[in-house]
Amino acid sequence: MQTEWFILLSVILFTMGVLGVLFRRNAILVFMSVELMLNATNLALVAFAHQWGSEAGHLFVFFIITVAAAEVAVGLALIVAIFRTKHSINIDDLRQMEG
Amino acid sequence: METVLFGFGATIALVGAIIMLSSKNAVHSALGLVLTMGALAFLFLLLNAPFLAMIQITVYAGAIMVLFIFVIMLLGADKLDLRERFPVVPVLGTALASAMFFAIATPLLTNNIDLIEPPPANPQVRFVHAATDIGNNVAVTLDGALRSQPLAEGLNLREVSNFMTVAPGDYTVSITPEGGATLTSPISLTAGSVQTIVAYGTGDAPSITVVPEDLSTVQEARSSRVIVFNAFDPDISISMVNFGSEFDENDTATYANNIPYGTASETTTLIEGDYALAFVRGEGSSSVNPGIDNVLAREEAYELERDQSKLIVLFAERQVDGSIRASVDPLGVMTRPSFGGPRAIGIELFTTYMLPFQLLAVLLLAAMVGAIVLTRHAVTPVKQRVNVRRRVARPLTNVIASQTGHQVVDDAPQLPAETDQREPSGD
Amino acid sequence: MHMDTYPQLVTLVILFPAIGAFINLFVGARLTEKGVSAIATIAASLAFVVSFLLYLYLVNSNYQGAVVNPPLLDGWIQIGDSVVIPWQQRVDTLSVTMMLVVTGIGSLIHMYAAGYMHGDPKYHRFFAYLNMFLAFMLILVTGNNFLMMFVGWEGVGLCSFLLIGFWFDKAKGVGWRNSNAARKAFIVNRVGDFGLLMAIFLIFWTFGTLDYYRPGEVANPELAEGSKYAPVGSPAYLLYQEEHKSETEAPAEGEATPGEHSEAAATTEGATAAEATTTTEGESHAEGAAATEGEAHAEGEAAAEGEEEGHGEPAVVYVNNDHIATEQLGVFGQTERLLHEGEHIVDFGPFSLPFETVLVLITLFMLLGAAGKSAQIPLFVWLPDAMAGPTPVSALIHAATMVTAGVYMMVRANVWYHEAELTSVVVTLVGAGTAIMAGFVAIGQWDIKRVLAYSTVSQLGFMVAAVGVGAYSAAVFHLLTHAFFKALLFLGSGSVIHGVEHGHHLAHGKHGHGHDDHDPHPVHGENAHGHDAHADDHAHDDDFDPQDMRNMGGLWRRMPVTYLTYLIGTLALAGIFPLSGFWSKDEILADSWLIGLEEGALHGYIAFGVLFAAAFLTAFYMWRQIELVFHGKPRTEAARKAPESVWLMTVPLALLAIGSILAGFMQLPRPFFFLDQIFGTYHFVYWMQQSVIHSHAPAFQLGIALLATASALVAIFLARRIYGGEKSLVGEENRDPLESPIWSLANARLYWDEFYNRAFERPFNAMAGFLANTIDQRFWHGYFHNTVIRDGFNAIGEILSKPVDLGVIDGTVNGIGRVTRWLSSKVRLIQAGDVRVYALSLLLGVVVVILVLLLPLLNTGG
Amino acid sequence: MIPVPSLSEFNLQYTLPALSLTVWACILLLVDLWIPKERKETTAWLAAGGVVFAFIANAFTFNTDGEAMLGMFRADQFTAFSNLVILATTFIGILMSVDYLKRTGIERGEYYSLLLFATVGTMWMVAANDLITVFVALELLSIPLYVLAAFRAPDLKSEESGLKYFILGAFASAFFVYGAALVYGATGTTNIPAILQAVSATLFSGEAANAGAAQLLLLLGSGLMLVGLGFKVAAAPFHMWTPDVYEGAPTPVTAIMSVGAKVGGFAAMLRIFGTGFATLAPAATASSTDWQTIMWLIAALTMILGNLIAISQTNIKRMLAYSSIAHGGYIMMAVAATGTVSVGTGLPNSAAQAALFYLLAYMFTNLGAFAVAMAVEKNDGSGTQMEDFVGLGKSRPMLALMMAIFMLSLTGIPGTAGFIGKILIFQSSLEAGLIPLAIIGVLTSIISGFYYLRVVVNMYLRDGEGDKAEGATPYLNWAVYASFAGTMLLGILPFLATDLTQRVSLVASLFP
Repeated sequence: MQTEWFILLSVILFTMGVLGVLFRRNAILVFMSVELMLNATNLALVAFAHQWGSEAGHLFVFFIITVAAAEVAVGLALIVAIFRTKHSINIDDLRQMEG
Repeated sequence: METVLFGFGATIALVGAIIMLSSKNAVHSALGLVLTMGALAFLFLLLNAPFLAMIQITVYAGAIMVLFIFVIMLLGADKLDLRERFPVVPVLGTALASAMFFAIATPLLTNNIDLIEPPPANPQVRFVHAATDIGNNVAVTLDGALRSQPLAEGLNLREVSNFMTVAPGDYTVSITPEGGATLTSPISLTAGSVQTIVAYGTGDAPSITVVPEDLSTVQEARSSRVIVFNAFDPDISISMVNFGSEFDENDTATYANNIPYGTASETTTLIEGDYALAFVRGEGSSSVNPGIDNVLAREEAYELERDQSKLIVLFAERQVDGSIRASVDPLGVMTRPSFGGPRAIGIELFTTYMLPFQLLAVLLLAAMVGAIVLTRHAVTPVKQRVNVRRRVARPLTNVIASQTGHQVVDDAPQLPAETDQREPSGD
Repeated sequence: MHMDTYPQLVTLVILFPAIGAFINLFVGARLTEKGVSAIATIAASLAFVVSFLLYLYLVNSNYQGAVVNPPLLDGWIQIGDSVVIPWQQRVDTLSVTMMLVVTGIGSLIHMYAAGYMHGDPKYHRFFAYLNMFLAFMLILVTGNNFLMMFVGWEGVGLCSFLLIGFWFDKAKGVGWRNSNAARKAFIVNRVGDFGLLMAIFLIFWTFGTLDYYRPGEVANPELAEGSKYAPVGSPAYLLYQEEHKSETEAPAEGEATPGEHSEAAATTEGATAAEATTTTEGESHAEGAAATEGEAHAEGEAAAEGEEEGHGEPAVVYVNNDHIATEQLGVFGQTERLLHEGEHIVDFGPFSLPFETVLVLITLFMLLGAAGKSAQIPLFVWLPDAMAGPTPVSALIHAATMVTAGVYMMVRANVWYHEAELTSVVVTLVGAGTAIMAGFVAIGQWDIKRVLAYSTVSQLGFMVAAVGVGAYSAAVFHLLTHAFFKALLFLGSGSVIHGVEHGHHLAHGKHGHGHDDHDPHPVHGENAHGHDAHADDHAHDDDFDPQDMRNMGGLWRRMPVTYLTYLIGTLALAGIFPLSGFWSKDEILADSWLIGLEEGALHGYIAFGVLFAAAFLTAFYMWRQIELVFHGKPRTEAARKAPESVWLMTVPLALLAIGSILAGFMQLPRPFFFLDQIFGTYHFVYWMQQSVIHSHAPAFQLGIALLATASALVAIFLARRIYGGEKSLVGEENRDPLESPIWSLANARLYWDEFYNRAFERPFNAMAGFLANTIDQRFWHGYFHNTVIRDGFNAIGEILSKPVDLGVIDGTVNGIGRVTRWLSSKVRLIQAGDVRVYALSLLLGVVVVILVLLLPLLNTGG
Repeated sequence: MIPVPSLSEFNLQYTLPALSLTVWACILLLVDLWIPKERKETTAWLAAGGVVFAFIANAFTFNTDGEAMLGMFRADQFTAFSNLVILATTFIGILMSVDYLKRTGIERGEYYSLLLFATVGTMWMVAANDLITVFVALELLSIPLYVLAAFRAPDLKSEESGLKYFILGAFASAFFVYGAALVYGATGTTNIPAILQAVSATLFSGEAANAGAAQLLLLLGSGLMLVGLGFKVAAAPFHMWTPDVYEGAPTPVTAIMSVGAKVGGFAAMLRIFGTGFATLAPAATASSTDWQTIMWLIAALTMILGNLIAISQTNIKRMLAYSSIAHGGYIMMAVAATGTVSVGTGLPNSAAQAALFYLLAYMFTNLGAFAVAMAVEKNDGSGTQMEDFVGLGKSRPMLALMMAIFMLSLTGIPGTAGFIGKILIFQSSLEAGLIPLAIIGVLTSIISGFYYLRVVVNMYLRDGEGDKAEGATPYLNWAVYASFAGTMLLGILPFLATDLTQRVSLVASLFP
């Protein structure tokens, strides 16, 4: 199995995640796009770990997944909080501070 | 076959991502992401990472995405993605993102990254003290071209040092017994090798030799490697036999045959369990009777654990009366657990990666506190705004007047300038 | 305390004013005025005493300098072994000269200010700043490396900023002119600082150190060969004769004027007698009065014994630096050695330059720094405006001390300026140009202080030009004499303003209102556009300007002491024999003439011609001032009733006047009555020679001296003819009799301010505004509402315009506002939202980073 | 049988400062539950006590040199000095917070716990010897800051500030980990010293079979990591979030954020690039690393943008935000200077020392400026305009004097810490041969005088009533005094701090 193909897939997914951040205006979806980027990273790491036969890549993935969980907790809390105040989670509406 | 499987997984992952990107409905997007994550878990399996595949499904697709969907439904935010107000962002964004994609992907594909190989690891070396007569408290140093480093200090007879990683190259081992003359011996350590230096033999000038070891994963499940080293008597070659249990005469075997003095046997792979081992002179035989003369030493119930590399040293132990006697010293060392499994990851997590693991715990705690802080209502409640009942009569004309700014009727009682009065804060 | 340990005292010279500043800053508000001024004045005087002790040390140690490591500050800045900049102070003849000037004049001005500032609500703060200034100035002149010089440099700039803006809280409409002047000074000086910083970096890069001289290094090893300027018969002089017997006989004759030669021949006394002379000279400096014969004799013997050790051998104990490795030398020692060794290349990584070119670069950058601080073309514009500050500040900082820092720096770096010929030409042109330009502008001014300010600029031009023609000691000599008479003139003008102000109150019965003793309108009525608005102000009593010379006249009767001292200052500045200005100015003229004559250097002639003309103008505008202020009939009621100032103010005037008369005798180029017995001939240059390697003194040029004096007398005569008499000014508006297009040019100060406005301020403001508002706010931070834009611009406009310039900025802001509104109305349709735009810019960064990183691979085909 | 490392192998004594504070932060979370609502000040003092203890522990471990936590933790002077800066930041930050939280009505015990979590995140980050640890510590630093930025909820500005910071922060972290993944792909390790060896071995061993691909991965990976860290330190063009977030967040949080996150980011940058990629160069004989150019460009861009845009700001918090961007550019200059390859000559060390000193100087000055801004700020969050400083010289002379000193220090006037910091930075970049960068630095620092001076002008040279600065409560004043003392002390006696960095070295210890 060639690592190359996995890396290519990972780059594609990463780019799609980036596009998601830029395209979507719903804060939750923006956030999900970031998760997609992290997933792409995970794929690259596992592929490299396979190629190198070293465990460090797997460990890294483990840490990323868990950190993502922590991020999600805080991120969703933020979104809920701002929804309560503003009744909108459209990030284009975040323009209280100008210029 | 693998290519087909990869193609399958990759397609599903991409389809999921596209759904996530393009769906108008946030819930559909979330489900698309779940699909992608599932496909990635499948690919992890292809890449020999079963444990991560499991985590990916449970934590990511399970816990995290459920949380997402929960919040989407809670806020009723499933269809919030409104009309694009700023079309320049997608345009520029697409351009930049594709630029990034090509900047990363093109050179990666034109340079074959599959060719990248791990540079051979640095050699590892340890020292076994099996020299009968040089006494305890031995210091061992490894003198290299660049610097000399202590390998062991205060090492007693029958003890073994830890493995030490050194740069590849030629070294001189110096063994200094307590109050004795220093013995030296040149050794060469090549990259990627794992070596055990054994000092053995009787008298003031014991011999020094190097036994190569193999710490890679033991491929057979629940098994270990065993090597036997003969350090007993220059005149005798030995064999190691399993004389079996008393109940099963057939469960006998010769594992190492006719090992000359100062050499190690071939590697034998054994399944975990209890063994009754005997070390005999000369040619080993499976039908040997453990009671007879040529048995030098024996281990009645030797427990062999899995995933080990055992170096069994048969060496000469000096008795109180000056005679010598064979003695067995099994020196075990952990081999690499099978790649990608939970055991492998678990071991790393609890040894090398202890610090980030603990930090992760603190991080989750902080995130928890943060989530609570953000979603809990403010401690000091906003002062209630209670409108005082107006004391003035409010004829309709008056209201119209106040709203339009025109005076509808002359002499109508006017509203006070402030329409919103608050109660004094001392309520 | 043994004299060898005297240099250690140099720490105190900074410490005393610093302590004074701290006391006044923190507890000054609780003290009485007397307490505050006493503390400040005593701190300054103590610093003077210390400076004087250091002077005695130098006299005693044959003028050999010393480097002092003050306690507690070892290893000031040290990073590894590569950057080592110690906090060391240098006691040598140059720094001690500067110390004496700074602390001496400073003490007198402190005393004067005690009277002048009486009644000011921020009295204690004024003296705190003044002491702080002294401390920084002394850091500047005593530091042994360029970084310390820079510390002092910035520090005095800061104090100058604070003191110019000291009266920022004047009544509405006046105070902001002070702050405007302060800002202008600050900003212009930043340009100069840039030059100095660049010079410092280059120096560090080239030499690996910033020290002038390291401890143990001999500053001027060439003195081992003796000095022809040494007192005749002294060891150094004998050694010089010994060494140069064969070769110098003829040139010495050629150089020395007959008088000097005969003097040298006539001196047949032995070495001991000559030493006694030296000592006497030291004594008379020390006491300022003749010591009794016995004392002098005893001292002389002691000194003679002290020198006995060095006298047994070839006479002088100086050594060279041969035993020190090159990198262990200070920057100047390294320069001398590197130049001596031959060609050197300085490597700058991507490129490299010859050593000589680097020296040119360094000196040019230093010139930029000096132009900022010493008010040379093109950066002089701040100094006339700085006269908005209180008069003692003008006298101390903006005439006598701080503005000479640039000259001091260039003299300190004389080794480099001597080598960098290109720079010398540039320096000459800048200095001479400044001298004549400022002299011309001074003719057209009405403000008494502004005339003096331009005169200062002009005299600084003299000094800088002197550096340019290589007359380093002459530059310092002029610096010294100028400090005396220019401080005197400023203080005198302060006294005049003070008097006229009082007269104004007396005349209009306003005496009762408060005890507003100091000048309530410290800036004359000049508006931001630089147009002269005096004619208007002058008409109304409420806008009475006590600094306008048109409001004066005939003051000599009312203020005799001020008049007399002012007259002395004027004559000294005009260069009338035998006052101090004559000697110093003549030396600069002679030097530039000789450099043209002997070395065929064109810039010598240019300097001579231009400076000669400038000297003529000097005499003219100064006498114009005398006529307008003191002679004739009083033109206003205020001038008629002006009283003489209090003794606290007149005593310093008198002391400075004495100094202005006597200071010139330090450098007598030829025997002059009995004075050469006291001062010795060429003594100052001998003194300077110990630290200024390339100092030399021209022989006395009788022709030039006569010519210069004559031209000054002619100028005075002309001024007397034009402005003298009963009705000196023309018409009701008191127009100048010279009024003509050329005079208007001088009056409008050659439109320099307008030029700067157009050339720099406007484009800069426009650019900053454009970048900030259009690029960043509009493009990056997205669309927002029109009102926000407009309000934002109004706010920015207000902030920028009020302190800087109302008229100029208004247009710019409106222009930008229009452009931006237009732009935003167009961009608004396609402009993006916030967070995603930020993400977009992050992505842009990613792409750029990746491309820049991968670019080298593309080039190599990888 | 799993080989369990003995406790002594962890070398826990090296990690004592960070470890003790981590434990204390967790305990404080529990203790806080028993502290009544109206006495939350106690929590602040408990938190400050933990910081002081960690500070003392840090003093005792200052001159260690070794690894702890099985190679995950590097204990050396670099770590200790950075810890010094971080702990001082937190301590002054707590002083600033106590009254501010009370008067703006957002006093909650969790604030201090979160503050300590962010602090320990930074402390672990500066000592991290492994990319994984860097990543986890980076998140431990960031996540509490996201929450703290939104701490004034339900105030919309504050919430927005938190969400913006969060979304962009997560976005940038994703780039960071992707970069780390690519580096892992090239070297097979995440350990920074091992990366250094792998890089040297791969690129310069002469076996060119995989060198091209590996170098490519390294370049891409280092670039993406640079993006992630550049975001943290607000380097242009990753600086966009800074003004919005700084403006919206509660001011003490802004102050801490403007220093703490920078310390962590720059320390990680110096470790990863100065150590891990120290030999990442086109050839073994090359004089500069591959990444120097981009660092150089970023530093220049950051200085120019930050300083120029700051000129037009009318809000003091936004002005300080741009000013902090600009100062990031100066430190970036030192980071770029470490890119000049001369392993063993000590050059990268002097650049790193300069960066550390600058961080310390910047810490004091910037915190002081924020503290004064906070004193002028009103309870409802207004009073942050430049106009609000008019006449402060008359109404609060002491406060105004200190603010003036802070502004001068930020400008880089001699006698203040900022001056020495700038001198050291410029020197180190000159030594590294980055002459144009030094010139840009000098020019922009001269430009910076304009907007810093405007504050001074407003305070002293303009007529106005003068704000009473009611926020200048005793604790806040102590914060101002402490910052002032630090600024002046470092300006006059800089060797007090430079002596502490004498043994800082990024790569020397790895090449015996």
